[in-house]
Amino acid sequence: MDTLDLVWLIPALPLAGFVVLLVLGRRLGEPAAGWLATAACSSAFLATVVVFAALIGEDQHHRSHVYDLFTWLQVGGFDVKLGFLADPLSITMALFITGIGTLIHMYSIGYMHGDPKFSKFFVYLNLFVFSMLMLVLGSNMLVTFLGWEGVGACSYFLISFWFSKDANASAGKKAFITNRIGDWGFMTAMFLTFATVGSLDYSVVLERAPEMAPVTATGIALLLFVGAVGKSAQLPLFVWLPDAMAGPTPVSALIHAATMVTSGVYLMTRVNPILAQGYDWGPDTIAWVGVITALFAATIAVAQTDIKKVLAYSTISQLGYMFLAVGTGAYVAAIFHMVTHAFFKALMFLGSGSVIHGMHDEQDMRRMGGLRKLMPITAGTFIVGWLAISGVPPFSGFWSKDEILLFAYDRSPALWFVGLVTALLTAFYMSRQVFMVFFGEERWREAADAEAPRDARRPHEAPWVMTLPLVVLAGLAMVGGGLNLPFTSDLHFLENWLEPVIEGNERVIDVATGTKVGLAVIAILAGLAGIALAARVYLHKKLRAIEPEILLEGWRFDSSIAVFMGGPGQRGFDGVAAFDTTVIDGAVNGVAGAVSGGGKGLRFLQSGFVRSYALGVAVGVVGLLAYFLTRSGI
Amino acid sequence: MVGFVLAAEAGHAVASSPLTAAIVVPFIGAVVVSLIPKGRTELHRLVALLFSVGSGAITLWLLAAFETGDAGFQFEVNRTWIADFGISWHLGIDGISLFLVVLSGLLFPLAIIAVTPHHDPKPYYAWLLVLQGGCMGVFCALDLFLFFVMFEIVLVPMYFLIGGWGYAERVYAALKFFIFTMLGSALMLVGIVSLAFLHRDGVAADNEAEAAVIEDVVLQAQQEAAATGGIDVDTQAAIDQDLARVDELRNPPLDFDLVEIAESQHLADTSTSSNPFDWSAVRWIFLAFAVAFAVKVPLFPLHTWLPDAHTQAPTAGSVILAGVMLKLGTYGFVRFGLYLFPEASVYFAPALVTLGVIGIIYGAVVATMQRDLKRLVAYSSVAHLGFIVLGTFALTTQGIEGGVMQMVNHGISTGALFLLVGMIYERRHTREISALKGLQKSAPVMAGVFTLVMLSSIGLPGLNGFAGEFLILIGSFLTRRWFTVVAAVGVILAALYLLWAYQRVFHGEPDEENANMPDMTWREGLVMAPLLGLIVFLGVYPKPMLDRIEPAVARLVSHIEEHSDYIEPAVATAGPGEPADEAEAPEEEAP
Amino acid sequence: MMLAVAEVTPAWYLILGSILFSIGAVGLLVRRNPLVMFMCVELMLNAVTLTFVTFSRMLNDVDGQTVVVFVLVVAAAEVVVGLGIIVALLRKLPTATADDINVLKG
Amino acid sequence: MLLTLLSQPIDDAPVPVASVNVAWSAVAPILALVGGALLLLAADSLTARPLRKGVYALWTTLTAGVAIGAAVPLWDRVQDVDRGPFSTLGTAVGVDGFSVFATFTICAAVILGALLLDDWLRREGMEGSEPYVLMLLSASGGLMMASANDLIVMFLGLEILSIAVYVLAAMHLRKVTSQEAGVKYFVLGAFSSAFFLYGIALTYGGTGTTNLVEISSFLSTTVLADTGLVLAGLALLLVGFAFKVAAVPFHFWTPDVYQGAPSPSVAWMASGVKVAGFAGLLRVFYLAFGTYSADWQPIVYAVAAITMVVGSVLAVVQTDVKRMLAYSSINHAGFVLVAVQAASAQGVEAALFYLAAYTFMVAGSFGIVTVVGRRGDIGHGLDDYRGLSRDRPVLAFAFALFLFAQAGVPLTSGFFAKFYVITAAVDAGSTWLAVIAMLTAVVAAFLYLRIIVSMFMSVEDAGEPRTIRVPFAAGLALLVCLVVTLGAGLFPGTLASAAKDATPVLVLEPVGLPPIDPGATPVP
Repeated sequence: MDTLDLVWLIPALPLAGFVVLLVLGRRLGEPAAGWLATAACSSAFLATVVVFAALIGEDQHHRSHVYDLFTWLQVGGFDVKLGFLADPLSITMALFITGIGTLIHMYSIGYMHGDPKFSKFFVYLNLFVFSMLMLVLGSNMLVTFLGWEGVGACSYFLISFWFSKDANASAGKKAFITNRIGDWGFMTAMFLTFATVGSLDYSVVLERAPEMAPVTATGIALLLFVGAVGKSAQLPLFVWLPDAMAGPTPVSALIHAATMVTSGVYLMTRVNPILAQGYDWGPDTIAWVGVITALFAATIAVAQTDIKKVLAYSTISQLGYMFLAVGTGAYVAAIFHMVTHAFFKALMFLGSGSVIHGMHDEQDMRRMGGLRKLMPITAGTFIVGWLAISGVPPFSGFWSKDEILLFAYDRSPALWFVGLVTALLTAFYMSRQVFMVFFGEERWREAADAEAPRDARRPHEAPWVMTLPLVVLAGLAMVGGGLNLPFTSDLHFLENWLEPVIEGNERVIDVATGTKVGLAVIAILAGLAGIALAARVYLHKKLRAIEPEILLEGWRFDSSIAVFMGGPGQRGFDGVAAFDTTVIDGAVNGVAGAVSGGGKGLRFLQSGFVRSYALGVAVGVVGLLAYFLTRSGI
Repeated sequence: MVGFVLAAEAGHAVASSPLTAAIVVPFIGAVVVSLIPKGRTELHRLVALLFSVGSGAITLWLLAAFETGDAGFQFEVNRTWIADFGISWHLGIDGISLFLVVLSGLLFPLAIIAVTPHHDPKPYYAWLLVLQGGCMGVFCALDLFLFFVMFEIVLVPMYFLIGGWGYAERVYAALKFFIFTMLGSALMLVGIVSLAFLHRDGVAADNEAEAAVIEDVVLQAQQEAAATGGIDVDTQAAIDQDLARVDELRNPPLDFDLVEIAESQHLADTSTSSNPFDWSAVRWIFLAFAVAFAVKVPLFPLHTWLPDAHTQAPTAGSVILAGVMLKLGTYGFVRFGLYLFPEASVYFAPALVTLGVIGIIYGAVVATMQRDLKRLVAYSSVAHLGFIVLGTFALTTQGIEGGVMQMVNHGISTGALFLLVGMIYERRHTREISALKGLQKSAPVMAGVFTLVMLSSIGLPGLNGFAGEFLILIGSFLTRRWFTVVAAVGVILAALYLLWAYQRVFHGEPDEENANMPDMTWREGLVMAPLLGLIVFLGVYPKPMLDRIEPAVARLVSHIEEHSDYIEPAVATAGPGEPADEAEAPEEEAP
Repeated sequence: MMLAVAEVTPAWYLILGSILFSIGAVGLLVRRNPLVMFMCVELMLNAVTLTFVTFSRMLNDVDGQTVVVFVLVVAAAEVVVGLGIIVALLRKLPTATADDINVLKG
Repeated sequence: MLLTLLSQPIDDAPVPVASVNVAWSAVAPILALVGGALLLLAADSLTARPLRKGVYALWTTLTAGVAIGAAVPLWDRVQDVDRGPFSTLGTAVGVDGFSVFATFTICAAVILGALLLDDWLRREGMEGSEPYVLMLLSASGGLMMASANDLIVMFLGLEILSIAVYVLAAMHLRKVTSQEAGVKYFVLGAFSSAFFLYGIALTYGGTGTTNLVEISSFLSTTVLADTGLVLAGLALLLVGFAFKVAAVPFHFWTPDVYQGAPSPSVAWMASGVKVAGFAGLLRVFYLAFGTYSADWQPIVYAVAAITMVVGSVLAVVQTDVKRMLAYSSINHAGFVLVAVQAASAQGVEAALFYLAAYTFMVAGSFGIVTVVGRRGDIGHGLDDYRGLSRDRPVLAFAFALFLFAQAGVPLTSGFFAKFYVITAAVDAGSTWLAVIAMLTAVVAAFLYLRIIVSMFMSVEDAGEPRTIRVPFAAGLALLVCLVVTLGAGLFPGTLASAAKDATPVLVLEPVGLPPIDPGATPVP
C-alpha cells in the first residue's frame, strides 16, 4: 500500500466532519461542533503533510500519483473515475488550503460565538474544505468541476448565511449565478476537450496537449479562462465578490481571499500545456485581463469606506496579478503569489474580522481609528499584512509580486507598467486603511458614547482563539517569501518543486541581473511612495483626500449591470413570458374557439323549420344526382 | 360471465409473468378499492397503498433480477390478444425501460403516502391505481397496439384526478390536458395502422420470390398432368396445398409487434425527390408518432397544456404527471422513434434537437417570470425535458443514455419538488411566491430538503441531476456542437430561476403567518427520504444504473447505424482529432 | 303528320312520372299546410308507381307491376300513420302550419 | 338515354312466373317478431284491464329472445362450410352471416329498448302495449332490410321500420315536442323514402330487375353503354339510406327528433334503426353495386367526411344532453360510412363491429338519460347532470364509461370499433379520411368530457341531492350495456371474428330447405 494512496483521505476527513456535524451538529452545540470541525480540517492537514512527505520521497520526475477511488461516469468511450492526483501542484494547494483552513476554523469558533446557527456554520465550512480539496486534488477535469461547483454552492450557503437580511440572500444568489456563467465556459471546455482527446483525465489531456490543433487548444484554454474569470472574480465577472462580503468574515477570509477565488489560477496553471500549445494571443488575453482587473480593482479600493470592501477589491486586484503571471507564463510566480497572498490576505481579513468583532459589528472605517492601543495584537498582525501586500521587503508579498512584475516586463513593458501603477495604488489604499483604522484620532468614541455607556461599547481585543491564528498567519506572511528566493537557483524551492508540473511551459526570461535589480528597486519605491502619499493624506492630513463618488461606486460597473438586468433584461424575460401566455396559449385556445365558433355558425342551418330540412334533403338529392350523372358522363 | 373470463385471464396472466403482474395488480387494486363501501377512508388508503406497493415491490424484484449485460428484452411475455389483427399482449423491458418502471413503482406509493385527498378518497385512490397500471403498461408494452392502449388509457385517470381533486382552474386544465394529448395521439393511431400495413406489404414483398417458385412448381405439375391427361387425387391435393401456401405467402397477416416491425425494418425510405415535403410514408408516420410524443414531453411549442395541468392538479397528480407521465413522451421517442424509425429519426433529428434546445432556453426564461411556485416548477420541466430530447436525438451513446438517466432523475427531483410545493401549500394555502417569505427560519428542515432537491434540479455535480445532464451535453456535443453550447446556457438559467425563487420563498425575514409555519412532519420526511437518498446516490455512484442501461443503448445506436446513413462519431483516442467536424454532417440535412 | 309524331312512347310516361314526382317534391317544399305537404308525398309515390309500370311494360317484366301493389299498400299505411300524427299535433295547435312547429332547433 | 327508350316499341311477350319455394326457418326471426307483436296487441286489446306491470316488457323481451333463438341455427348453418349461406323466397330473402349478425344486433337493441320502456311508460303514465308492438314491428322491418335480396323487400322493410318509428317518436301525447318530432320525422321520412322508391324504379329500369342478385350479375356481366339510369337510381337509393342513418345533408331531422322523442324510443332509433339502415346500405351498395364501387366510393368518402365534421362540431355547442348525443350519433354515422367507403370485406366487418358496439354504447347512454330524466321526460339539460357522481356514483360512472366508449378511449368497445374502421380505411388507401375521422373524434371527445365535467366536477354548484330511482328493468339493460361495452373493449377478439364471419354473400340459385336439424346431410 503506497502512502500516496492516502491522498483520498485528505478530502475524506472534512467530508466525514461534514456528515457528522450534519447529523449531530445541533446536539454537539457550541463550541464542541466548532472544535470537531477544526479537528476534521487539521487532520486533513496532517494527512496532506504525510502525502507531501511521501511525494518528496519520490524522485523528481515521478512526483505524480493518481489514485482512483471508483468509476464515476462511464458510458461508451466516455470514462471518468472519481480519482485523485497527488503531484507537487495539487499538494501545495492542499497544504495551504488545509493549513489556513484549520486556522480559520479555529478563528471562527471565537468569531461565531453565540450565533444561533453556530454548528450549521461549521457544517458548511467543512463541506467547503472538502469541495475545495476535491477541486485541487481531482485527477480529471470533471472531479475538479465537482469541487468547482461544490465550493460555489458552499460560498452561496455561507454568503447568505444570515439569510433573513435580503441583501445577504441576494449576494449569495448573485455569487452563485455569476459563477455559473463561468462554469458554462468550464463545461464547454470539457466538451471540447473530450471531443478532441476523448478523455478528461489530466494525465491524458495534458499528455496529448501538444498534439492538439492550436485553435482547439486556444479554445479550450480561453473557455477554461472564462470559468476562471467567474470563480476568481476577474473583469467582467468580478461583481459578486464585493457583495460576498455579506458573509461572516471568516468566510471572506477563507473562501473569498485565500482559497476558492484562487482556484481559477490553479486551474490555469494545471492546464499550462494547453495554454502553451495554443496561439500566443491566448495567454496575452489572460495577462491583459488580469492586469487591467488589477488596476481597475485597485482604483476602486482607494475610495471604499467599508473595511471589508477594501480588502475585497484588493483581493480582486491581487488575483489580477496572479492571472498576469499566468498569462506571462510565470506559473511559479502565480502559485507563489497565490500562497503569499493567501497568508497576508487571510491575515488581514481575520484582522478586520477581529476589528469588526471588537467594534461590535461596525464595518465603516470612518467610525474607527486609533484602535492599535485597544487591540494591539490585531493591529500588529494587521500591519505585518499591510507591509507584505504593499511589497515592502523582506515581507512575503514583495518577493512574489516582484517576480510577477519581472515576467510581465519581459513579456511587454506595458504590462509591467500597469502592474507597477497597481502596486503603487495597492500600497496607497492599504496604508489608507491601516491609518484610518488603527491610527489617527479615535472616531469611534462619539458613536459609542452616543449609543451606550462607555465600557459596554469600548472596542476590545479578541479572544485567543481568534488572535492565535492572526499571529501564526502574521508569521507566515513575514517569512512566506522564503518559499522562492530569487538569489540562487537552489533557493528557488517552489520553482524546483513545481518543476514537473510546468516543465517546459514556464517562461524562460533573459533579463540582465542589473535590470532585475533595477525593476525590484522601482517596485519598492513605488510601494513606499504609495505609503508615503497615504500617510500625508490620512495620517498627517497634509493633503485633502480624493475619493470621488464614482470610485466608491466601483465605476458604477455593478450598478449599471443591475440597471440593465432590472430594465431591458427583465423586460425581455417578461416579453417571452407574455408571448407564452398570449401567442402560444392563445393559439391553442384560438383553435378551440374556432371549432365552437364553427359550431355556432352552423347552427343556423338547424333552423327547426321542417321545410328547410326538406330543402336540405332536396339539395342533397340534387347534389348526389349531379355527382352520379357526371360520373356517367351526361 | 365476462367477469369470470376477466378474472381467469388476469389470474393466469399475473401468474405467468412479473411484468403482467406489475401492470395488472394496480388495476385489480382499483377494482377492489371501488368495491369497498364508502366512508371507510383509512381502509381505502390502506388497500390502495397495499396494491400500489405490491406492484412497486415487483418492480424492485425486476431490478434485482435484471440481467445486467443483456442488451435484449427481458422478462418477455407474449400472449395473443386479438388474433385476427396480430395483436398480442407482448411485454418486456430492457435497460431503457427498466428504471422507468422502477421509478413508477416508487413514485406511486410515495404519492399515496404523501398526500391524502380532501374529499372522496375512494375514487381518488381508484383512479391513482388505474394510472399506475397504465404507466407500467406503457413502459412494458412491446406491441404497438398495446402501447397505444396504455398510452391513451392513462389520460382518463389523470383527467379525473385533475378535474376532481385539483384547484380553482381545474376543469379548464383537465379538459385542456385531455383534449390536447388526445389530439396528439389521434394521429399516432392512424400512424400505427399504416405502419402495420406497410410492414405487411414489406413482408409480402420478401415472400414474393418464394411464392413465385412454388407457383412455377404448381404450373409444371399442372402441365405434366395435362400432358398425361387427368390429375390424380393426391397431386391435386398437393397442388391445392401449394396454392394455399402461395396465397398465405402473398397475403401475410397483420402484425403489430414492435420488435418484429422494428427489427425487420420493411420501412426503407423511398423518397428521392428534391421537394423537402415529398417524404416517404415512413417519415410521415414518424411525424405522426413524433407529434404524439412531442405533446406528451412536452416539446416547445406544444407545451401549453403542461403549466395548467401541473398547477391545477392535486399534489399527487403533479408528482405523477411530472415524474412519470412526461416520460411517456421521451420514452416514446427512444423506443418508438429511434428504434422503430431509425432513418426518419436521423432525418428529423435536427428539427427535434432545435425544438429541444429552444425548449431549454424558453422554458427556463418563462419559468423565471412565474409568480406561482408550482407553475415555475412546471415550466422548469419544459426546460429539463428539452435536455432529454436533445440527448436522445444527438444519437450518440452518451446522449441517449444520459437522456434515459435524466428521465429518471427528472422524475425524482421534480417529483420531490412538487411534493415540497404541495407541503407548503398544505400549510400556507397559497402558491404565490410573493405571499411566502423567510420560510427557512420557520421550517429549516424543509428548507434544507428543498435546497438539496433544488441543487439536484440545477445540476450540481455530485447530485443525480448533473450526471444525466452532463452525459447528455457531452454526448450531444459530439454531433451537435453549437446546439450543445447554447443548451449549456440553460444550466445558468436553471440556477437563475430556482435560486431566485428559493430566495423569495425561504430567505428574508418571515412575516407572522410565515413565521409560524410548521416544519416537516415525520411522515413527510419519510416520503422524502428515499428521494433524497436517490438524488445523492445516483449523483455519486450512477455506475450500477448506467451499466444496466448501456447495453440496450449501445444496441439501439448500432441499430440506427445499421438502418440509416448515420455513423456515430468515434470518440477520439489519439491525436488532434476534430471528430465534431464530420459529425456535424447530419446537421446540413435539416429540412 | 303531327299525329304521327305524337305517337306515345313509354318515354312519355317516364317523363310524365318524373314531372309528377318533381311537382310533388317542390310542393312539399313550398306548401305550409302539413296535410298538403303530405299529399305531395303521396303524389311523389304515385309518380313512382307510374314509372314502375312503364318500365315493367318496356322490359316485359311483371315484377314492375307487382311493385305497384306494394307501393299502394305502403302509401295507405303511411296515410294512416301520417294523418294520425299530424292530427294529433293539430289537436294541440289547431292552426299550426309547418312553419309554426320549430320549438326544437339549433 | 331517352332516345334509346323512345325507339323501343312495346310488344307482348309471355311473362315467366317464378315458382316460389320458402325455407321458413330463414324467415323465422322475422315471423317471430311479427307474431309476438300481434299476439301482444291482441292480448292487450282483448283483456279489459291493462296487463300486470312488466308483462309487456317481459313479453317483448321473450319475443326478441325467440327471434335470436331462431337466428342461432341459421348462424351455425351459414358458418358451416358444407352448407353455407343461401337465399329463399325466390332469392328475395338472403340468409348469410351478415343478415344473421344484423338480426342479432337488432334483436338485442329491441330487448334493451323494451327494458328501458317498461318503467318509463309507467312514469309517464302511458302504460300500454302499443310502444312494444311498434318496436317489435319496426324491428321486423329492420330484419327484412338486413336480409333483403330484393329492392322491393328492402323498401317494404324500410317502410315497416320507419312507419313504426314515426309513431314511437310521436308517442308522448302530452308533450308537444314529441309531436313535433314525430311530424318532422314523418314528413322528412316519407319524403326521402319517396326518393328511395324512385331510385328503385330507375334501377329497375336500368337493370331490368329489382333483385340484388340479378342486379349484381347483370352489372358484372353486361357493359352498359350508358350508365345514367343505373347511377341515378343508385343516387336516389343512397338518399334513402343516408336519411335513415342520418348522414349529412340528410341529418337535419336527427337532433330535433332525438331531443323531442321519448328517450327510450330514441335509444331504439339510435341503435336498432341505425343498424338496419346501414345493413340495407351495405347490402345494396356492397353486394348489388359492388362492381360500381369506383363510382360510389368517392361520394361516400365525401359524405362521411362532412358527416363526421358536422356531427362533432355542432355537438360541441349544444347544452341539451339528448341533443348532444344526437349530434354525436351523426358523428358516429360518419365513422361507419368511413368503413362503408372502404368498399371492402374488411370495411363491412368494421361497419358491423362498429354498429354492434355502438348499439350497446348508445342504448346505455340513452338508458341513463331515460333514468335521469324527470317525469314528463324533461330534465335533459347539461345542468341537470350536475353532481350526479355524488347522488348516484355508479350511474355517473356508467354514463362516463359509455361516453368514453363513444369517444373511443381504449379498453372500451368504442376504441376497438374506431380502430377497426381506421384499419379498413387505411387498407383501402383513404388515409386522410382516417385522419379526419380521428380529429373529429377528438372534437367529439370534448363534448363527452363536458357531460362528464357536469357529472363529476361541478358537485359544489349542484343543488341539494336528488334521489334518482334506477328501476330494475332499466338497471338490467344498463348492466348489459356496461358489460358488453367493457367486455368487447377488453377482449374484442370474439366480436371481431364474428364480424369477420359475417361478410354478406349472394347466393344465386334459391334453395328450399328441410327444417334445420344438426347433422342433416348437406344440400347438393
